Amino acid sequence: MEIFKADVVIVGGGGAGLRAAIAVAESDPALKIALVSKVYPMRSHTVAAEGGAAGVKKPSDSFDYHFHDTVGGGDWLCEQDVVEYFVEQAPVELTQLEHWGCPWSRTEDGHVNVRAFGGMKIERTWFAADKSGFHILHTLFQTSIKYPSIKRFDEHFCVDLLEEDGRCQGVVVIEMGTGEFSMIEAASVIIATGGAGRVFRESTLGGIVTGDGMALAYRHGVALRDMEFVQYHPTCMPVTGLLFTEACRGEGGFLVNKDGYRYLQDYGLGPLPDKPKNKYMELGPRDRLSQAFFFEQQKGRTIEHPTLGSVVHLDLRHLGEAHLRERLPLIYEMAETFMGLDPAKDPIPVRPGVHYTMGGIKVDGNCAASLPGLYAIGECSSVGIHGANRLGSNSLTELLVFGKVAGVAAAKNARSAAPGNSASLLKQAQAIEQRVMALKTRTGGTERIAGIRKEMAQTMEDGCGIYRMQDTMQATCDKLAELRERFKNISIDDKSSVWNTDWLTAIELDYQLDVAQSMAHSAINRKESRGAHQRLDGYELRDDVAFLKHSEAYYVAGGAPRIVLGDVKITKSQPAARAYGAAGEKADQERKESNV
Amino acid sequence: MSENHKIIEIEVLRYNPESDDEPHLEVYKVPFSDDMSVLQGAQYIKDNFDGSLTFRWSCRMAICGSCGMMINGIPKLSCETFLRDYYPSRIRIEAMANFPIEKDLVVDLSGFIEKLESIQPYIIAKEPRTLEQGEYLQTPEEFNRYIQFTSCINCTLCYAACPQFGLNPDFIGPAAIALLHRYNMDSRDGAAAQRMELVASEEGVFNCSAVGYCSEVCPKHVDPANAVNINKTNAAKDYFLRFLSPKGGSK
Amino acid sequence: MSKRRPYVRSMDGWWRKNPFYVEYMIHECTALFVAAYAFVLLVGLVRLGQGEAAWNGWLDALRSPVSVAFHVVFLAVIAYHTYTWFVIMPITLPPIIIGGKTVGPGVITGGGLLAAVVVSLVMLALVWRIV
Amino acid sequence: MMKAGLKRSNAPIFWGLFGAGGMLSALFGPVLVFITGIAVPLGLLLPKGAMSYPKMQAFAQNFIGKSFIFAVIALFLWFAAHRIFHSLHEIGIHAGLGAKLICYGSAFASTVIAAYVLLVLGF
Repeated sequence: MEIFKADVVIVGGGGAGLRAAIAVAESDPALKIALVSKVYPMRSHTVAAEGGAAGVKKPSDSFDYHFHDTVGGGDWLCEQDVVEYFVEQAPVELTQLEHWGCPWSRTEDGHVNVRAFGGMKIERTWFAADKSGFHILHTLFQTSIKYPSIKRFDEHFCVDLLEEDGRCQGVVVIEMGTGEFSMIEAASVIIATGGAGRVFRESTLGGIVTGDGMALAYRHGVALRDMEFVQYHPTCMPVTGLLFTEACRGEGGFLVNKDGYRYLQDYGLGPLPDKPKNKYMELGPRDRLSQAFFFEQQKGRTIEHPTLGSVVHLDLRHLGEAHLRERLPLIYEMAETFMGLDPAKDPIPVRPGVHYTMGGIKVDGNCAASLPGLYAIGECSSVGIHGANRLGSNSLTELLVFGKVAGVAAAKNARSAAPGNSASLLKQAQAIEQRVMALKTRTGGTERIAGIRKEMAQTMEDGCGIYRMQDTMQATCDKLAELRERFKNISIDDKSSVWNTDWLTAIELDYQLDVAQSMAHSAINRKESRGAHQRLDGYELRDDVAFLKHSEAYYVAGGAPRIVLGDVKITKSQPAARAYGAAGEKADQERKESNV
Repeated sequence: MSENHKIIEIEVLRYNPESDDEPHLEVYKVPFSDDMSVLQGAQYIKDNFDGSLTFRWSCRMAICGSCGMMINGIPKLSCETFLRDYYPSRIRIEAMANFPIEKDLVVDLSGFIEKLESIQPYIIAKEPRTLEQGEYLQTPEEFNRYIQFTSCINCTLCYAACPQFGLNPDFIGPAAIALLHRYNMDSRDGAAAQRMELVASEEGVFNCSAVGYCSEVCPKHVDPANAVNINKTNAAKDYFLRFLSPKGGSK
Repeated sequence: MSKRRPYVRSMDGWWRKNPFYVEYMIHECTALFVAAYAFVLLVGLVRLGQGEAAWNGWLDALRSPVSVAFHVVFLAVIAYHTYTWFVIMPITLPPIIIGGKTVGPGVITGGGLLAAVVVSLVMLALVWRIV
Repeated sequence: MMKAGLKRSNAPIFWGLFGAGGMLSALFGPVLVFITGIAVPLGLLLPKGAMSYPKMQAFAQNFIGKSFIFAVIALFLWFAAHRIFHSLHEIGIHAGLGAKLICYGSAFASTVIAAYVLLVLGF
């Protein structure tokens, strides 16, 4: 087995991982960094983010506004001290990215431009047309090439963490091109593997979004926090789930039902303003919009399409072709290529699809997990800024702000840590290799990977969708337990070493089943409705007395996870009614008056 | 997906380095619906017929750049190419041309990545600025000068379209040069002269004979051929001007 | 030991595999005809240098049916070269910005072809006037 | 990081001649072929004697005429030599130095001959 000695190893080469790698390299050029990614870093799913990144920019905006939008948007399940740090660092990090070459869209006078986004009081979303994630990722990847201390392990797949003396000391990876194992020793391990939305059926996510890092930490006793909060993005392409960015609405798009009626005004997001108004109608938060779709469908007011199923229309026609081509070029192309329609002439059929996992590996404000030496950042982590519902354009900023925080913290830890015992770590790594190889070499299995994956995705959709009920969630928990059992009988067609994606897909499925269980069990345990977790079985209201708490799922080998409730850090925003539209404005007013 | 499936024949160039001496074709009969991409066709084969079929993919929306392949001999992203456009004929998919095949549809991209790294694809500031000073200003003209060349998704279809790269694998090639040009044209950057050494080298732009197919197949309309040819002019100027002025051109 | 064994495909006959390449090779081949025509002119120049009789001999040779037939072929092929040269030109030129707008590829190709037509007419007019 | 040991290509010389010749032949090629190879020999369109010895001698002795003749012959050939050399490489004939010598050598020889004759013809 090859051994590579690093100071910091980062698992995941998306936006968060790259930002962390650069932070380590800048904070101490003498530290050796190993950046492990199962795809070439610029393929990471950050690439698909469209709308933009939030950071206070306009003089009329303030950190306080961004703070309140975020905490209220998260239905008060945010770590408020962390959010305070986040909103202050956001503009710094976004400017840093500008210095590194990110082609942010600009105003005529040459400054960076900002656009409106759902749930935000003032326009503060920095954007690069509708390819913001793409540009952020490529800028970070290309900038990372500048630092000789970053050694990339591209197309390497992480199979386990090394833990000894009560601290995390490295990882074991497979080189996908050869099927060979390597051990990477490091005093600090940062997990930045992204979300887990692929455990659902219809999602906006790429095939790589399988929750690998979450499962790795989880199996080492680290809690997965707030996993029941899974965001449905309201405007996705039916069947494929591909994303039509929230910027479509930020730019002024409408959502209409089969009668051409802007139905959001019936769901506490009205009344209909004369012109687009922040936090009104289509500029409401994602959870509310997806929930409104659900009820429209119940009322029979969605459009029933023969092949696409139930949809509503995203209408961009009034924005005109020129504006659409400039601000939403990717959306324009996607509508043309994938759906064969012209958004300047036809409304786009859309429906909600799984988009984001608010929860993740529980970490503190320094991105440190409960296992010393282990850090987590980005979508795989739960640092506490999203709460029960993430506001659009907070996640891209998150990976920059906390990528840097984790990089600096991991560097500091690596400098002070005692050297590990290489010989015993190697022994551990060899045991891991044997275990993982056994999955490939075993014979006689009858369960197809695709079969189990499909059943998992379907049961998650059934039990943990936009609205949830006790009996369907229970059925999902039971089904997942069954699938866990059936996974032991998996069959792998490909026995070869070079580029064995059949084997890697099976390992991913194993990760996914763990993560799915943490989601379903956290969900069934939360007997209230909050943010993206909405119930229709007697728990329709938020219950701050019992559930102004984080859910923490702990791994139990061979069984269902153990769910524990943890405290929420509240600094300056006490829970209040979460209101948008005119009701929201009124609530804001009242809050101001009571503060005076 | 609707239930009344049509069946399309997908012919796949298979190669397993551990058992095959050379690649061979295999045909699969795949039920499909009109919304299915070629990528989904390949996924269907992997899920249902042969789990060992190997290909790269991720985002499914033509932005991650993973899923390029030759589709009936033309370099395309398989996620945005649809089976319905080939039916009822048989469709053939092969690994991207001009690259060594690792396994089935997966090619060796390490050479491309090295090239990407070699062009110094980052801002080397003309006038360094601190974060406190805020952002650099860029007028719409300055912005428009480079923005097109930022759209490259590194899918390498342009390399699969470039016979000069096929004939000389050392050629820096279209995407890397387009990215180099992107940084040269950025008003924040001041390192065009440093990058000229590579542009003007024997691995540089003069390998290009203006076939132009790279720009034809580019799914993001980057027009790499234009970037390469503009740099030929720049390199030629640099070549002759260095005799005139001690500062003109690089060493 | 790694079991990688990357397979490198042969480039033999690559230009036959795609209509785009076939066209490319055809327009590359126009160079043969340009060269041939330049040699005809070179011979003419040498003959001119050798005096009037030699020159008239060259003119006579040009009048042979074989020569005329060759030149008809040259004309067609070199005209095709002209066409392809200007079709490629948009990718070879730096962006031309007039009045804040980038000139489109169609305009560049069209402009080039128009220039060739104008040059041809001027040349004919000049020869006409010489007489 | 920039690669070490890069060797500067001397292609700009040949590429420059190629570009100039390509442009000249695209603009003037067809009409010249028509005049010298079709119209004059067949007596079409153009009056008789358009290329009579005295006229051509005068043309070749005139500085502009001389330059034009030289440019056409030399640049057409450098253009063609460059393309043909590349095409040989493309179809898999990597004769290397040999092919280079034949292609560029004949262009060079022709250039010298043309220059010599034009000088001998006097001013």
